[in-house]
Amino acid sequence: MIRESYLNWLILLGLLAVPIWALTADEPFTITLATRAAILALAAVGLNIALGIGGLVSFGHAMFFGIGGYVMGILAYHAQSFTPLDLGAFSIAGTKSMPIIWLVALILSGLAAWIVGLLSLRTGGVYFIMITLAFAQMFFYFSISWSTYGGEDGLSIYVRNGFPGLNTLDPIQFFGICFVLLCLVLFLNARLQGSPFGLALNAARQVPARVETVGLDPMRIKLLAFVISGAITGLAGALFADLNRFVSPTMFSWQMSGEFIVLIIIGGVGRLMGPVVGASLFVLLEHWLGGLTEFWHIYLGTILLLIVLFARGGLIGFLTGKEGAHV
Amino acid sequence: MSTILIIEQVLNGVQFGVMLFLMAAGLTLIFGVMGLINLAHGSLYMVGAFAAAAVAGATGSFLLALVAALAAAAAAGALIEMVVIRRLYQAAHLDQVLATFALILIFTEGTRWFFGSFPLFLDIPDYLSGPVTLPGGIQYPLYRLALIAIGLAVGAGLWWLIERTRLGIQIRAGENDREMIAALGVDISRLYTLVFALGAALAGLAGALVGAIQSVQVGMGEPVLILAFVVIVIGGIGSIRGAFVGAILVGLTDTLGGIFLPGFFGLFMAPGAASQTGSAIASMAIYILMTLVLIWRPSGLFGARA
Amino acid sequence: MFEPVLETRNLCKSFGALTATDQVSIDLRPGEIHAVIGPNGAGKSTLIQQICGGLRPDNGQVMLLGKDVTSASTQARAKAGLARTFQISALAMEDSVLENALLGALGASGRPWRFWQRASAAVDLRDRAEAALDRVGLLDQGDKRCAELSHGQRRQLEVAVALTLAPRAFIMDEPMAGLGAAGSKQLTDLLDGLRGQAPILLVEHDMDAVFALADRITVLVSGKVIATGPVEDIRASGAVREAYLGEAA
Amino acid sequence: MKKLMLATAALALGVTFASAEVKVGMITTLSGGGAGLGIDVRDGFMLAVAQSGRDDIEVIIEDDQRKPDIAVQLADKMIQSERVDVMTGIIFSNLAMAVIPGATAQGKFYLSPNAGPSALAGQGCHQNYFNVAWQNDNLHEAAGAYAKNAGFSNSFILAPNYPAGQDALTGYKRTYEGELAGEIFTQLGQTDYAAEIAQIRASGADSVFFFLPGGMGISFLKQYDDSGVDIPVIGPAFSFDQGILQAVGDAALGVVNTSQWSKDIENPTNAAFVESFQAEYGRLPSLYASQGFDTANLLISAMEQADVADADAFRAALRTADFDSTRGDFSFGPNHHPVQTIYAREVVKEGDVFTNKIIGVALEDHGNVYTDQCQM
Repeated sequence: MIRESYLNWLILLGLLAVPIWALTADEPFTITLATRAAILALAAVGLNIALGIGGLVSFGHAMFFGIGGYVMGILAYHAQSFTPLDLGAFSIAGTKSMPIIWLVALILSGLAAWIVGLLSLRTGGVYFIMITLAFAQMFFYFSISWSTYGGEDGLSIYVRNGFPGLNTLDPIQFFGICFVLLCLVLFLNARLQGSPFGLALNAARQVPARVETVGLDPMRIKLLAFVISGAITGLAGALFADLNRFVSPTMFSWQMSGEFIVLIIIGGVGRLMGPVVGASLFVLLEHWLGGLTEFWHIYLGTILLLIVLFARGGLIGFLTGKEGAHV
Repeated sequence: MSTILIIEQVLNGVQFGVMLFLMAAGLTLIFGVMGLINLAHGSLYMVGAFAAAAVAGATGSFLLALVAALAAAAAAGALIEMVVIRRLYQAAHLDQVLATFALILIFTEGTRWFFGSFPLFLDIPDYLSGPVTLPGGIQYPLYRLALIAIGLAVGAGLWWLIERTRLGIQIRAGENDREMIAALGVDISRLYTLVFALGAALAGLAGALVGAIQSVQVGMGEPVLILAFVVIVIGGIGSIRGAFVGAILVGLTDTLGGIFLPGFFGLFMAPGAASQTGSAIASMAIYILMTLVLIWRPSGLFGARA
Repeated sequence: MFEPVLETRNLCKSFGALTATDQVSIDLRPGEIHAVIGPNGAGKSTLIQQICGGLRPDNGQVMLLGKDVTSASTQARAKAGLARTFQISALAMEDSVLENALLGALGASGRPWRFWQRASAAVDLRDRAEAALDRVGLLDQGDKRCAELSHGQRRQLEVAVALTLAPRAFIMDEPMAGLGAAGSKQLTDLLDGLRGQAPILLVEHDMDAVFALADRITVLVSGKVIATGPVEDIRASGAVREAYLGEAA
Repeated sequence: MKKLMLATAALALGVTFASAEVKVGMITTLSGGGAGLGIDVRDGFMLAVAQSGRDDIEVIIEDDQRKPDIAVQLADKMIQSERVDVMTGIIFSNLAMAVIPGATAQGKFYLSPNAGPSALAGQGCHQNYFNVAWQNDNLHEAAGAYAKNAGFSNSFILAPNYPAGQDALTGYKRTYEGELAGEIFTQLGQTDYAAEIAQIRASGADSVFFFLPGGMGISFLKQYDDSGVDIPVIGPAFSFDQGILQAVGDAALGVVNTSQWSKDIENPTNAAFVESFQAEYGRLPSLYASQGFDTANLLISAMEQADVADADAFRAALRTADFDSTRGDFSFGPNHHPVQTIYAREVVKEGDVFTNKIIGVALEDHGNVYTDQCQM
């Protein structure tokens, strides 16, 4: 049994060590895999704030992931084709600058989360799961038929966007960007969890009635958590699109939302590092099992089943010997 | 648009809704009694369709195919209930989601491994093929009328089962209070297996019936699964009546939306663009419907619990 | 004559054919403990819900410190000085004892939008939370997870959370529920000392505690107030004996 | 992942290999719903490689699961880790759009055995990108031409609401000159077409053109057949390929579809291909198998003329398309897309097996309309 705080550092170091090893071993694709894991982890960290701390089981977080992706796609598309983005009353130029894209992705996905949250938080339980799914499906179908930006074919960006002072096309440098962002968000998440707001959110999940009777509004607290959560997942979406240099409606698909939830459960719900463990393991399995057999989904399914049945509290719960981050 | 066409489209919507009901009824029953979110329900639909196609191919009998679909799906349902699901009743909803998601992966690739990657053939039996002329001169496929009839009959049968039989009493008791039925001396684990198999059989039946007019292929269950969830959420989870109303609503919305929205946009847009915009909105229509219903009634039309 | 801190005027609430409260008018005066008693199903819980904001009355008003709060939200009433404890402990079981108290302090501070500072390092919150825990005798249990507390300690923590709000009135829903004789005695002593801080509306089944604590008693039967007055009067009232005490004995 | 290196096939033939000189990365769809197409392309490709007897081709095969992000990731792997020279295999246009621009920008050759999105034929064309199948519009244009020649003047047309579907209707309208009785965009992945069929019935059309690939086409045809509507149907070959026909059954009989390939095209290459494919895999080859086969033969023909390390020479060799295609005459247009004859076929039953028979030529030596927009 390992103390969770030690384990957390170990996990982070592990994720950092793999690409560094790959760099020396000249295995650039391994770096790409690690980058993918870091970005998926970031998306799931976002969801974990809503789901793990706030108890808001969103089955629609692909919506924010996709919004982030399309923010990147649309801005970069206008920049690479030198056409301004026409917004009716005014038009803006596209951009290939990552920081600006990130900012727009954060703001727009946060805004979407605010609207969706406002409407969805009236419901609870399975209804909340399904109403968030419904919103994501609307985005999915809309993006499929939105021919301006490629519809189902998606949108290709030929060159990865730029970050001042870095060569983002170099796999290890792009990994560095993603890893630093992941660490920043994890740090923010850790602070948030221990902050007065985190305390209120945590209580709003467990005993909303109590939160009300001390004069706080659980709805507003959950809504804000949902906005933060959506914004982070949106940021991850922008990075994911940049990793692939491509966006498509699949980023909005319900399978994507499901995958985020799965990542969290594998790692451990509500655990700080749960999403990181889940994403790393998922990418690893996908890569390794896929090499073994055409029917690798069967084995993936079996492994997931074993995790649910025998490692309650996810892998972190299993390793630390504590079943739940809560409970 | 002529009246005949509209009536025909309403029939289409009802038929689609009735098939959705078969899926949704099992899903809502399983959730109502066991509190389980079963993502693998779509896989049982697929199992039914594949079993039917295999048996129809071997024997040439559509009735035998339906029986095989019912049996195979019920058996698959009972099996996963006893091997996996049973261990998860005490677990959090999220664990159930992950476990049943894993089952989807296993079923989908397992079916592909067993039957191959190409779609299977399953056809309407001769005695149900071709159109019939309805009063008013509407030409309508006989098979689709049969689907409506079968769906309604199953719905009535379910109502009878739940309202009028001993098993129904146990199911209703199970929805309200697990401890109580245990105290009454009902064998809970047998009841759960039974309900799960019943839900699975309904999904398998739907798969076989629909498979005859669609394509029997790997992955056919997932889109239907999402629709079935939409249905039970609109209707109110756990309510069979809600599932029925929800299914018809979704069926009509989807069918009529696809017809009228392009025409509606055609009033003020060029035909090609109108068709494109209309169909884009139409594909979102049921989700918009669900959202509106939930905003209006946060626990569905007939839902008791929030 | 004191202005009552809390007052209900003709509260009516029915669910279908069932009338849960019928023209209930009671008041809570500074410095007193006012007990509401009645058999199961008398409407006590519905009354508390209406006072605290969980249920909207069909008719009638709730006045807090002279202001009409009938349509105010639960949070607004809490901010206006109403602190309630729950019949079944509503505590964040996964959190520590201190964290539960901090939550109350956070509510009282009115500034929950703090994302960076550690909650346990926020001096304003911590002082208030610790003072409340100290008052109920749980200060040394601060790091324990709430789920590990004994039943009696949870009841005390309920009171502590209410205390962090520095309320103008306490609403206590069967605080003695499930306590043994010793626990009851301990909590009775605690509540006895609280009345100086703010008056308590006490809904309670434990008659020993009620008679030990209450200054006034209201008897609720089938949603109606059948008697209200000083303890001695109620004890002597034949109607109460017949309707309630006789039945309970 | 699936390192189905040639070695596997070769060992069976008892051949040993020296070092591989051309490394081919094949990303195709091998699992999930669209797997049948990718498997056919792979099998056709590997058959040609095996038949060539060459020991200097190494093929690395990976499954994209029909997910664009996986495809991009695999492409990165092929380019960064495996350092392939040539890439191929992608079935679906949206995956092609995700992978091909990046691959060609990094100096790799890409030979498309299937998808031919218009963006890559027009402004997005690239000197290292060759399409060995068709430009996406081609078969639809052929369908339109067939409809015109057959004397149809009032078509009802439908396709899913996504770019390939929109291109399909545009392609049909480009060559078809009559009236439109109706134009419908269905949902992608839709399985029930009762509503559309009712509209067709009411429209008074004299012909129906549809583009509904995969399971959508199976559903449509079965339901159309059962509806009693007997307006003639025309479609591109995608809904009538060998893998799908058996699942459609009688409902497809007599339907006219357009294809650049058919198993009864008379030339020695094709006859040998059909026979050897059947012998090797125990099933009739499909359109996709023929495309995979042709793609491999194009590659081999270029290897015979030039070294892949000399990109300019290799590109020139590819451009000559000096190989025996299963389709007969084959050459590349200026934007590296095929110029070829497209046939009209009819679905027939041979014994127990449903298959296609050529009934005429729809378009002779047909290229595509995007050449003007392409500047290499």
